[in-house]
Amino acid sequence: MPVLDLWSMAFVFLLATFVGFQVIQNVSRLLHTPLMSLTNAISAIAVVGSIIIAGEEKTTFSTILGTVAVAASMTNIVSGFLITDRMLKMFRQRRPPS
Amino acid sequence: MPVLDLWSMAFVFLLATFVGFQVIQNVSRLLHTPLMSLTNAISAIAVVGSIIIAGEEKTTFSTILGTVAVAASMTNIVSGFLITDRMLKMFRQRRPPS
Amino acid sequence: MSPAEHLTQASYLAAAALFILSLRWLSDPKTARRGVSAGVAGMAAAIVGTLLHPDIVNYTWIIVAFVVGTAIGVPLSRVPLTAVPQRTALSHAFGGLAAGLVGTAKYSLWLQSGELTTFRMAAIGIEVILGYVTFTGSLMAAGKLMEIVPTRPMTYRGQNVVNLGLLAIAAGAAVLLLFRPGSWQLFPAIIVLSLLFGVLLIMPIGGADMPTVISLLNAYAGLSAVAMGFVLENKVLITAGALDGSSGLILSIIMCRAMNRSFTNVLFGAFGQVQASAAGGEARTVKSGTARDAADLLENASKVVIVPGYGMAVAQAQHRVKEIYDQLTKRGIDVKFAIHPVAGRMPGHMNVLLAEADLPYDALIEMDEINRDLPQTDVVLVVGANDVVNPAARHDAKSPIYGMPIIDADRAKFVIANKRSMNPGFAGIDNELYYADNTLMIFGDAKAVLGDVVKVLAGDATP
Amino acid sequence: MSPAEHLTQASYLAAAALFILSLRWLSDPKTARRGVSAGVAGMAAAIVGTLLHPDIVNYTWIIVAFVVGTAIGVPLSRVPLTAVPQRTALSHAFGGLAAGLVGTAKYSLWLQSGELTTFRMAAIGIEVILGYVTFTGSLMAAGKLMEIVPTRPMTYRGQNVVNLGLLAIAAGAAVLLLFRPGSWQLFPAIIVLSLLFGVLLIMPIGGADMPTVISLLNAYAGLSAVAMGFVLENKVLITAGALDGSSGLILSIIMCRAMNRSFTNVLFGAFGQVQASAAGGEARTVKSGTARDAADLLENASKVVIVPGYGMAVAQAQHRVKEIYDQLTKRGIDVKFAIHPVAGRMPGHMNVLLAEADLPYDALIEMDEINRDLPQTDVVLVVGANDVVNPAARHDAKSPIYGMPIIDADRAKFVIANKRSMNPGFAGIDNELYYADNTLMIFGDAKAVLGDVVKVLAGDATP
Ligand SMILES: NC(=O)c1ccc[n+]([C@@H]2O[C@H](COP(=O)([O-])OP(=O)(O)OC[C@H]3O[C@@H](n4cnc5c(N)ncnc54)[C@H](OP(=O)(O)O)[C@@H]3O)[C@@H](O)[C@H]2O)c1
Ligand SMILES: NC(=O)c1ccc[n+]([C@@H]2O[C@H](COP(=O)([O-])OP(=O)(O)OC[C@H]3O[C@@H](n4cnc5c(N)ncnc54)[C@H](OP(=O)(O)O)[C@@H]3O)[C@@H](O)[C@H]2O)c1
Repeated sequence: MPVLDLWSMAFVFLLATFVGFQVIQNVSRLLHTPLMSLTNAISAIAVVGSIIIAGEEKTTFSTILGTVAVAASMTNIVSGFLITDRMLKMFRQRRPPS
Repeated sequence: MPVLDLWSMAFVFLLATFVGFQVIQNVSRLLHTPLMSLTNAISAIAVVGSIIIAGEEKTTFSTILGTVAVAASMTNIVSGFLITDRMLKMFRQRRPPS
Repeated sequence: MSPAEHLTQASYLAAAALFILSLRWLSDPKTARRGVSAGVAGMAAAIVGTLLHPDIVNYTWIIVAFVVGTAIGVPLSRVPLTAVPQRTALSHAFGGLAAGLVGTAKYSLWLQSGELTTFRMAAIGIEVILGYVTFTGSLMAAGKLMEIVPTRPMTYRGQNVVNLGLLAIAAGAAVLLLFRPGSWQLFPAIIVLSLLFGVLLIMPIGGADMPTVISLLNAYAGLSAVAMGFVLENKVLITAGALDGSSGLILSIIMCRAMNRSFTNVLFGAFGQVQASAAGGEARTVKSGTARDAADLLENASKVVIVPGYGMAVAQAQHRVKEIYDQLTKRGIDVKFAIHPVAGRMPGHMNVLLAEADLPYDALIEMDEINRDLPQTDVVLVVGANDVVNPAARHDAKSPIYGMPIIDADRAKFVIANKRSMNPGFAGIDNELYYADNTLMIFGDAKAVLGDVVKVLAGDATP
Repeated sequence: MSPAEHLTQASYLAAAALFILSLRWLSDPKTARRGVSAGVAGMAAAIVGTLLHPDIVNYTWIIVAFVVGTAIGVPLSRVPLTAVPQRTALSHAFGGLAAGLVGTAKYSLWLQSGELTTFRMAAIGIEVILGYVTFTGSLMAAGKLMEIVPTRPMTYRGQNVVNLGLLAIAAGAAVLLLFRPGSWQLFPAIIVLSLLFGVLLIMPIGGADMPTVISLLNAYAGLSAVAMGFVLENKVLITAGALDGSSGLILSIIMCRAMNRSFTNVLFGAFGQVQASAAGGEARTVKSGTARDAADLLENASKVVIVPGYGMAVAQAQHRVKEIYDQLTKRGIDVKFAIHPVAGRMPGHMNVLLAEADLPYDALIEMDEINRDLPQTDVVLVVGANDVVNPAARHDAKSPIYGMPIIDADRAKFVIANKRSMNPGFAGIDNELYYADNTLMIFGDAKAVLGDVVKVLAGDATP
């Protein structure tokens, strides 16, 4: 891990929040339900943190917590992406677009 | 200065570019000329780099370059903001908004 | 930094970019599915990048966890669309749990290795509190939606004081830890208090308010991911958390606006109670008819607008609606759907259901646009919608939904309304639309009733 | 980190947020001026935050530079609006210079202190090359716009080869420095080559293409600021640079699209030459009239659209246009303005000029929208516009502007066109609109001609 840099993380947070608001506001209302499940899946990126804790095996305690955390995140990743795609598959345009 | 963190800077660049594109695309066409001068002024933030070089007085060479750089940036800041405001002052809506 | 670490970091950068693109592509149904692929790609990149990390000495548990997660995840993705709100609540719970556990683990590790800086302690505190609150809060929300937990608001005097008090203590303990990170006994206390607060926070909120609450919990989950990012100094986590958080916040704002209510009102208003009080409206007469009457009216119209609501969702009647749409369009009748932003129980609820029934999304018109056409519409068919077509929102200043934008079904020439009884809807109030002279009520379960209408239209059998 | 440094960093964070808000507020004229205040606030915060920096031992030179910069900046902000492109070019030059100088200074300092890591060297290389190229390139562009430098494209065989060769050598030298940072002799070489390349890059480009080039240089300036941010590990610099860069890129893309040309065509196409060749069109007859004829036509119309172009800008005729607008609206005639995205010589050129003449911006209609009204328009008044109303763009596949979206003035019932002669405009091609039967030409300088029209309309004197 790079050396702690509080301020660059604050910058990332600030900018990501701006991106988030702009991007989300442009999401078509039609797709607000899929949006919920997609952001779910994406924020399960938390898995990367848990993986290291589960894998570095520093203490039994941390390994257990890490493993459970990985499982929890993995659940969100799998179900989140699958259900989003399942919903999106259903959206189609009128054949002869009027 | 914080310790060099290449990757956090890359993150900042990535996110700022996304923000930039989204923000600029939303700028009203009406205001594209003011936009040019405003971004000018903003990118003159480079002044912060030059200020330190001019102020730390490590070598005469660096001090001279730094001073010239500060002057150049300051020119952009002053003229950029002033002319933008001057232009924007002129935009007004029809009195009885139709 | 070792080359491996550079690779990891690069994968995180790529992941962040892909996640943003993924959400951008969701702005249009045409590109939406590409968005999912981008999301998957980003996730894969980040995971692979992490597995390369030198600190990892043993992959067994990771693989076990992957298998378990997948085993739970796949069935969870197969739930019927009406259960989507529950699923979302559950996944927030998992997200919160993960954040809480990682924070706990990190605390224990850094406590031993003595690397527990004040900044790290602060970040962990925020992560853990948000994480565990989201965990139990979301479980409660899911429980209420699945009606495992009693859905009616459970309230008692001074409740808000107690709740906020608990939160304050938890936060206080965290602050204390900043100064004496050694006194680890405080940590379990924080965990327990947070878990408890999560439960108590949701208890007083009516089951029907859960969708809004879920979106709020979504924002919390995002924030806890951000805090986790600060703890682990992981920028892609901060980015994804911020994206998640803003989405949760924006959706809950949209819902509150469309319901014309404030956050505080949703969180502390114990709204569901209104139901009890306002339910019984004085008995006025309504015109009630049969499926055949409805079919005749529809057949002889030239412009029809269908207003679906929560009732269509619970009755799973979207496929019948599609058949009616086909029957009418076959006759050259112009049929449109009026989609209210908060029709149903989650944002975009009607859109997914109708899409599931294979209806073209360009036939689904948003409220403001359809309201312009309604005065020229011959027949409006209301399918299990109630509050979103209640004219009281326009003129009755005393009504709890006064000011909420609605679909002006009452301005059409004729209205056919289907529901099972005269019971009120979500807001628990009477709807004068049903008593209007130009309204015909068809009582019964939406699926059954519309099924009969289709039969008549199809010309076979006569119910 | 010392408290002072934390303060500095906090000020940078605030500045970044304010800069983004500043540009967001530019999305609507109503909030635009707040945008400027936000920008100023952000800049002030960042500067103050920097002045607190512990490394600063002496403020004399900083203050001197502030004074000098302000002394140059204030007059530069007072230029007439027609000179805005030049001013923009100049400020890019200053920006590039600053980047170049800082890079040079940092190189010399780190070379002595031995802190010159490979990464830093790479960043400096990019910063310095981009910086100095932008510097001389923008000066050349400004020179061509001020017509100090000959505006016609200066070309010779193998020019592009030579230019790109120079750039390659400069880049090569920079790469070499990565491996032997010690051999400082390479550094001045890079500087000289970059300066030279900047000049040669612009030479072959026609003066009329400068607006597009300026926007491209804007993108370069932004990128050099980003590189500088990487050198100084300064995130607000990276942010601001990225904002500047994307704005430059987007504007140049808009211009190229609206001119239906590619970047490469602009940069290496030596477009201006077409002027020479295509200028002389075979002499067909045109109907030419007086200010009085124009006035009569306008008075008797009920729907008038005014199409301003570059000619109005050079003639400074926007105030006469306003008087005509007032005269006609006074008579109850509906007057609108058709604004082509690249009318004039910079994006939004017409909007600022007409705003300067105090015309309400909601009377300025964008191309696509006005094109729908034009067939129902009685009289179109073309003021010094040419290419943007040239129907050849619609049907003449051989025309250099074929495919460029235009304002369909020719579809109106009647057209009045004012220009000084039958000379072509920017694209250097003939315009059949002027030869159409329903077109009346009024020759002469826009300011004078429209002045006469106003006189007639105002009823006093008869030219
Ligand atoms: N969408 C969101 O994001 C969201 C979030 C939070 C709250 N809400 C709230 O939810 C409400 C949505 O309005 P809405 O009009 O869609 O629904 P509603 O107002 O809740 O009314 C639904 C109606 O459907 C009828 N119904 C129930 N089951 C049925 C069945 N099987 N067949 C036929 N009819 C049936 C019910 O009447 P019977 O019992 O007589 O059949 C009920 O009156 C709004 O008040 C909104 O504020 C929405
Ligand atoms: N806006 C941008 O960002 C931008 C950027 C790059 C290129 N361009 C190009 O610039 C052109 C803009 O089109 P445009 O129609 O606005 O201008 P134009 O095509 O350049 O035509 C301007 C016309 O104004 C006339 N004129 C010049 N001085 C005049 C005066 N004092 N009084 C009256 N008329 C005068 C000229 O004819 P006479 O000489 O006969 O008077 C000329 O034909 C497009 O080709 C566009 O691609 C625009």
